[in-house]
Amino acid sequence: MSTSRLLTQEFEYFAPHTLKEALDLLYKYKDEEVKILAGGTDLLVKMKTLDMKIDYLINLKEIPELKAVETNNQGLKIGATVPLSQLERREIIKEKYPALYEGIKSMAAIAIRNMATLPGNICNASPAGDTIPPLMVYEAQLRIVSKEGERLVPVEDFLRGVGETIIRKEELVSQVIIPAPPSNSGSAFSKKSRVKADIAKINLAIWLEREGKTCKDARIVLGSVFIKALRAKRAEGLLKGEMVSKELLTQVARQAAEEIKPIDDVRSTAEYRTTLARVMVEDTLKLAWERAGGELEG
Amino acid sequence: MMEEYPIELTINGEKIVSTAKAEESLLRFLRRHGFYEVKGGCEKGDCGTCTVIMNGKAIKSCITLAGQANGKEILTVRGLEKEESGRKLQESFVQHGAIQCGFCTAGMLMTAKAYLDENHQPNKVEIRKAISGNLCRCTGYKKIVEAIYAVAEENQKSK
Amino acid sequence: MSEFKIVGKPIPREDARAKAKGELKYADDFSLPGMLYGKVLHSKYPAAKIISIDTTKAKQLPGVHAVLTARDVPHNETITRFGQSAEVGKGFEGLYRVLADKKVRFRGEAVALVAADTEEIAEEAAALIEVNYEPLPGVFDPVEAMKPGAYLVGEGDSNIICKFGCSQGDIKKGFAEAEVIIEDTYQVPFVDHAYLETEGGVAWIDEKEVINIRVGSQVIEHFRDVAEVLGLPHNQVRYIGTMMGGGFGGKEDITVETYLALLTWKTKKPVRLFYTREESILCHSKRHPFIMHYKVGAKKDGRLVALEAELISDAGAYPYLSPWVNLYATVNAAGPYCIPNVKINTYCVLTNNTFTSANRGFGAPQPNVAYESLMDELAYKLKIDPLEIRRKNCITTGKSLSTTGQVFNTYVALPEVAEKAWKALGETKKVEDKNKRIGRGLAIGLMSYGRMTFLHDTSRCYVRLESDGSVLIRSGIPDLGGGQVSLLCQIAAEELGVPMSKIRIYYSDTALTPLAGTTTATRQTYMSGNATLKAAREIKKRIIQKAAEMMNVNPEKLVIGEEKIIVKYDSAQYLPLLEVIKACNTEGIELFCEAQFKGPFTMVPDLSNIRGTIFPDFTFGAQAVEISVDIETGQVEVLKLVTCYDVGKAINPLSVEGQMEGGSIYGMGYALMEEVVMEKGVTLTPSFSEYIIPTAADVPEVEAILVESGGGLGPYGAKGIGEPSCSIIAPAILNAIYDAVGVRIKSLPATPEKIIRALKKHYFEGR
Amino acid sequence: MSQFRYISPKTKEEVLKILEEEKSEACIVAGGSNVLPYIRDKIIPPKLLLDISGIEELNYIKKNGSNWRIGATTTISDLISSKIIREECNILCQAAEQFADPLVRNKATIGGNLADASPAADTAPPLLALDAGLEVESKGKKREIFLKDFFLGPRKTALQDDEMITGINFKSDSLNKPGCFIKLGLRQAMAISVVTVAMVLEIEENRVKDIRVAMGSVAPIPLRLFNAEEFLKNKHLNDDLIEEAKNKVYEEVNPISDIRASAEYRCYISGILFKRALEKLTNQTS
Amino acid sequence: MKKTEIEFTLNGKKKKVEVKPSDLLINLIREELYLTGTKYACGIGECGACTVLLDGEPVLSCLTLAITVAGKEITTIEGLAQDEELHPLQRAFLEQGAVQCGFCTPGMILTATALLKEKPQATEEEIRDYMRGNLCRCTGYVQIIKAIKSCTTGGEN
Repeated sequence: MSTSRLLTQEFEYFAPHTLKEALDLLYKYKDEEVKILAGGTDLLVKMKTLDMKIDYLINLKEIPELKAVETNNQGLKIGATVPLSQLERREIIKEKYPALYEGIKSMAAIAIRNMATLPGNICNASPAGDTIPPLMVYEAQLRIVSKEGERLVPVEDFLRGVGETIIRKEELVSQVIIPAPPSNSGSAFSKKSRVKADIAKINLAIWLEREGKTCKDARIVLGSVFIKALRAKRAEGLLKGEMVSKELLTQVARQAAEEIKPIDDVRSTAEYRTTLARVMVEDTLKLAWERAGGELEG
Repeated sequence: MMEEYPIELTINGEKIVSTAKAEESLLRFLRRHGFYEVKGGCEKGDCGTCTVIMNGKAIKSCITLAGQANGKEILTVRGLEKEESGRKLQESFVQHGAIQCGFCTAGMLMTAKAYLDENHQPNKVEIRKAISGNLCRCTGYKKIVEAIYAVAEENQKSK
Repeated sequence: MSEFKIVGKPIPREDARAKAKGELKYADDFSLPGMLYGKVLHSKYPAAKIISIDTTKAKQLPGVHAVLTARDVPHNETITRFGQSAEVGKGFEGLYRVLADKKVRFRGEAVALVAADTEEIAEEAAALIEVNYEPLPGVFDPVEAMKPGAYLVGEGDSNIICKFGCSQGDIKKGFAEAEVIIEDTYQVPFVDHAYLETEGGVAWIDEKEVINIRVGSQVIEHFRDVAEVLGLPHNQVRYIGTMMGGGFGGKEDITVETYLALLTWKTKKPVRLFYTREESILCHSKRHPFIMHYKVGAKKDGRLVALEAELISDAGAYPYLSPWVNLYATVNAAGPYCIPNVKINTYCVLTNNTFTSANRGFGAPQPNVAYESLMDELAYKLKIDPLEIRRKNCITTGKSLSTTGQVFNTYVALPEVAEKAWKALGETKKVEDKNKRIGRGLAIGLMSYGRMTFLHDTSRCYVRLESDGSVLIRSGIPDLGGGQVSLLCQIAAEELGVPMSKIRIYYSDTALTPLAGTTTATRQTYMSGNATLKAAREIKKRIIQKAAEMMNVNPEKLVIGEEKIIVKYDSAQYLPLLEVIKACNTEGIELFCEAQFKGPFTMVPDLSNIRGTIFPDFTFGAQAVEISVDIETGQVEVLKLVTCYDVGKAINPLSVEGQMEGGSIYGMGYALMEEVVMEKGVTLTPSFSEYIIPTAADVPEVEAILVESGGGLGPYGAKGIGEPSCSIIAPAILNAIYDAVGVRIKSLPATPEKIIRALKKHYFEGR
Repeated sequence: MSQFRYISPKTKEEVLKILEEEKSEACIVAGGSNVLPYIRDKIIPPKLLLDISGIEELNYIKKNGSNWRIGATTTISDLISSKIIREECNILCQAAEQFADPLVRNKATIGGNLADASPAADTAPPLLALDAGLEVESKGKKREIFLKDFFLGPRKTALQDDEMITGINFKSDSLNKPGCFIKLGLRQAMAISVVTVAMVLEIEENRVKDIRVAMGSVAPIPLRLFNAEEFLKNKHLNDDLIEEAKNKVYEEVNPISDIRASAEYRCYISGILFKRALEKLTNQTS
Repeated sequence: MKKTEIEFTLNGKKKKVEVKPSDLLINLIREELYLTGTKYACGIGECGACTVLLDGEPVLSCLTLAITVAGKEITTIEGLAQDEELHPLQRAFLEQGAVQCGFCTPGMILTATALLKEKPQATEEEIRDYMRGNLCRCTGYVQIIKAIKSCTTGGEN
């Protein structure tokens, strides 16, 4: 029997003060059950409910360099242990990355957001992760470091399936890097769940770049509709280089809905998700277009 | 930091693994571990309320170091009912009105039990002597002696 | 009375089984998460000025949560009260001072309180409190303390805290008529209650901000006093009384409750505080020592004509119950005898000894020692048999008490109990030892049960018959081991016709149980027994009424028993109790009742000459002993002890015998070995190895003879027995010593040394 | 805070080694019935509590020819239940049966009772009367102290810091003579003695051939009454002589007044008990 | 398992305790430090009953390892009132009848204190949004929202 009252298994705990220490530890224990603790909101739930075995736990929250948020013209660099609530309070996120802002705000509750982190949400690799579609539409990259070096991987490539990523055991995500969006672009996030703050039935993020009345570029990512967040590439294709009209957006939305491969689960049926996706995409497209400064006719 | 040493003993059939302070009495140790049935009346061996049976012998736990019980078997009044002889004594105390405030009862029963285990045909005078290390302020002892005597008699008959 | 099913049967008590199994949780068998441990710092001088108290070091000790002195107590000085409902005036009010302030009056007086994470830290912290004392001379002898110009113990201008008088007839004329006059002085010592459970408890504050005190107390009504000390409304303090490991009057005053309340109030955490045995002996009340000067006059035929007595008692450092104890002593001073001319004067005096207060017998055992010794002397002088002289003079039905004139209209069993006790000694034992002499002694006495009538005593009890035929009782009654709680169950079981196993009782909780008054003054059988009877009978009446309707018979024809409502003389015709209960429930007939019993109410008497009724009733008894005295060592062995009382009705004979046997041995300890020795206010007997009480090996064959006259005021005619049972054994033993070796021991305890000093005067005078 | 330490060695050698290292920092606990109250009353400062109750090799009662040896951790109950003590050394059995109470007897040891050096120690007078010696050991050293030389004052003994009592020995030639122990206490159990007397007596042709008397609670230490013994030796016992001998006793004892009795009473009682012991033993002999 | 000594501040007082890595903050607070105001209800971060403030921010004590609060400041419901004086939110909860069974109340009030600190002028909408992680089964939230609203600046009306 699992218990949600206690952590029944014993493990060794480390709270390194430098990234190097953390990486050394990860390397040392790479052949054992070692886990990284950032916010703990997913990890501890899993430990309680799934009897996940852990021998070593490394808390990253005592490492100063991972707590930083850097901003410049290039974009944003967000340290691995910055809590989501700190991000939602930053004006720059609200202004320039509204899809991310909305994604975060839609998540859980303030107490959870005070604990949870972006890499945590990503590494958890839930198909429903609310920060994933926004990060994907902004073409965010993850800085993955290990004792042996580092690599930059786009979020899209990072995720492989439910709970699966490309990260290796001796590695950790130290930073999320989000490029600065062009000035005439717009983005938006949308989510449907049973009640507020719940896990999404569908979530999605859309980013559009406008050139006059034309859509220069578009990225549409849907969550909770596949084993991982899904990029509706054909729908994007319908938009790119086209004059934006209500009609077009309806068409794009229909296309996007066709691209998803939803499943039936306790939260929703596949059929309902398809219908829902179409409506949501259409509405979000409109919002993103407006935010890009575009107008809609017809 | 207080220095404590490991201790392992059996109390009423249950194994207890714990630590004790050097100067801790067995009485304090037992109460600290929830064996509240063992009473402290004077904490210097003058009244017998804290009597328990250690490896078959009735002793005053307030003047016994916890460490001296290491590896031993302790029986308190709550373990008494596991044995027929213990239950008989308890019931006899109840039936004879040998219990008033009850504060001496737990110790008195233990002394009686250890005594009857070794002495099968005592008379009332011998019983009085046997329980002379256990004070009682309520009963005047008469009914206590009668209760113990009745069990001894019954044991005799059933043999 | 009709035939009883449960009352009058020697059945096991309700609480016995849990006690035999070790399952009953006494006051100290209880802990709460995060609990702190309290400790009291006691004064190290019996009389001193407190110049200053520095608690800095104590407070700095890690783990210490509070260090309190008088200054931290919201109302450090109030007055002593004992749950009485009537205003009784200044004469009975003493100063209740929580913590010593400016001046300490006895060694052991509480000076400061500590609460800490562990007992050890609390003790260490108490030792770190720096009290700067200026020792004062003090006064330790009540006779000295009475003299003008004596050191003043308190803040008043005299150490005498009360004077009581009683007289009838003409004392001068009485002595003029006397043909024999005997005059002597008797002394009795400080005595400890020596219950095996020391004082203590646990307190916590609940979410209602109520201070809950789980404590062993004979007087849960003290919640009001504690509230007043803290300046809180009465309903913000709750006592949860536990079964006590003995009380005997020692848990009648406030013991640790105020300290617990203060510490938990200041720290907002649960606090546990327990006295060590040494603290218990040092700090709680003692039985009053008395110096009693007596003079009796009689005719040659043994008829008493005059008795004059002056009693001086040592109140110790604070009055507490002293005035009341002295009132009892005054009323008991002439014993159970008809004497036409009587004059009694009683003085109670403050000294710097440990304070004295209630102790089983409450002022009766002390004068009993004096007058019963004198009766014996008179008998020897006049060559009259000890039984005969008592028979000749004792009160009988219709006669009155020689001190107050209270008339006895119900059966007075004195001649009967005396004869029975004396006879039951049987054949004289033979002893082989050439150094041993056998002696016999008899004493008779009377003692009140129920509180003084001018206190306007009441008790309440709630009884509910459940829908499944089980019974729930709620009564505030504290149980100090005498079977008080079980008694109420027995009464309810009898009245409602259910077995004892179907009764559950909740007791001793000031918030949840109707207040039943104090378990003191041998009043609970009488008072709460009657309250329970009243409540149960009310329910019974409703049940019978309903059953009568259902059976279509006259209710008077129905009786209740064995869970049936039966037609009298025709047991085949009955209704199961359950059916009647169902019918009552369907119709909404109340099967619960909270009833109050009221004792007789009188006015506060004139204390300079106390006359009339001040007690509801008395219990009469006699005790006889056969002893041996070793003429070379002075050692006394009690060989046989008979105790015979008119108990009215023994509701549970096992419990009544238990009181009589236990009371006898309590009294035997008083006679032979018990004394709290104080030297200039310092207790020299602080533990059970110095303060010795009888062990099983010291106890003789005891025979309890119950006379059941049915004449008591309690339920079914019961009388109280708890305190009377111990109050005359000491003079019986002294009389037996005289009978054996011809020496009169006039001060208790009659130790081997005292006897030898009297027997071998020449030896000791030569040294 | 608590600085008590606790150790319970399993062998005598271990104890001696620890004693050598710790010296006065160690406090030997045998039964515990004295030590625990001392700790509680802060009579003993924090120390190493060296629990020897588990050392089996010190728990024995042996008789080899006329030589008796009793191990230091032999309990008072062990003495009572020993058939050989009851039958052949009854004086010790009598003392044991009047010792404290049955519960304390189950734990208190003979070595502990002596080492505590209370003037009221109940096993001391009979052992003094038996002319007992104590086997005292320290690391690598063993010596014998006569019990009469062992007690130096209340709670003071001739033991060195690194020494312990390992056994008690005496010869049974004295046991051919009857012995008796009388205790006067203020109650029948759990009584600290007011006065005790232990005596062995040998009468030959109506003369006192040999006598040994010891008393408890009449002096700062358990006392052997050599003068009274000398006085009686080779004399015919009669009432007058006994009265005279009592005066010798009065001269020899030096009791104190305390809560239990005055010095005068103790002195008087010492004479009485002395006489009673003599009477009892002569009656038994005749 | 090895225990580590950690020091942290609980309701303004320094605490030194020994914890195992697997000890949860909620259990440390309740079982070791005996502050039972913090409630366990779901154990997996779904209800907010176990909310405490960590360095002033609401977090879930059921998903926080005790060992990670070393050097941090924890406030529980017991730390809110100043001596006899209730925190304004506590008072408001009482006055508005926002307390029924009371089991969600500690977490609710702690979250609300953080809200008021962050948004002293929060609108009803914002309050609802902020409080959404704290479940209540009795009140239907109406009186809770009212109570919090009454504590915002100019929120009396």
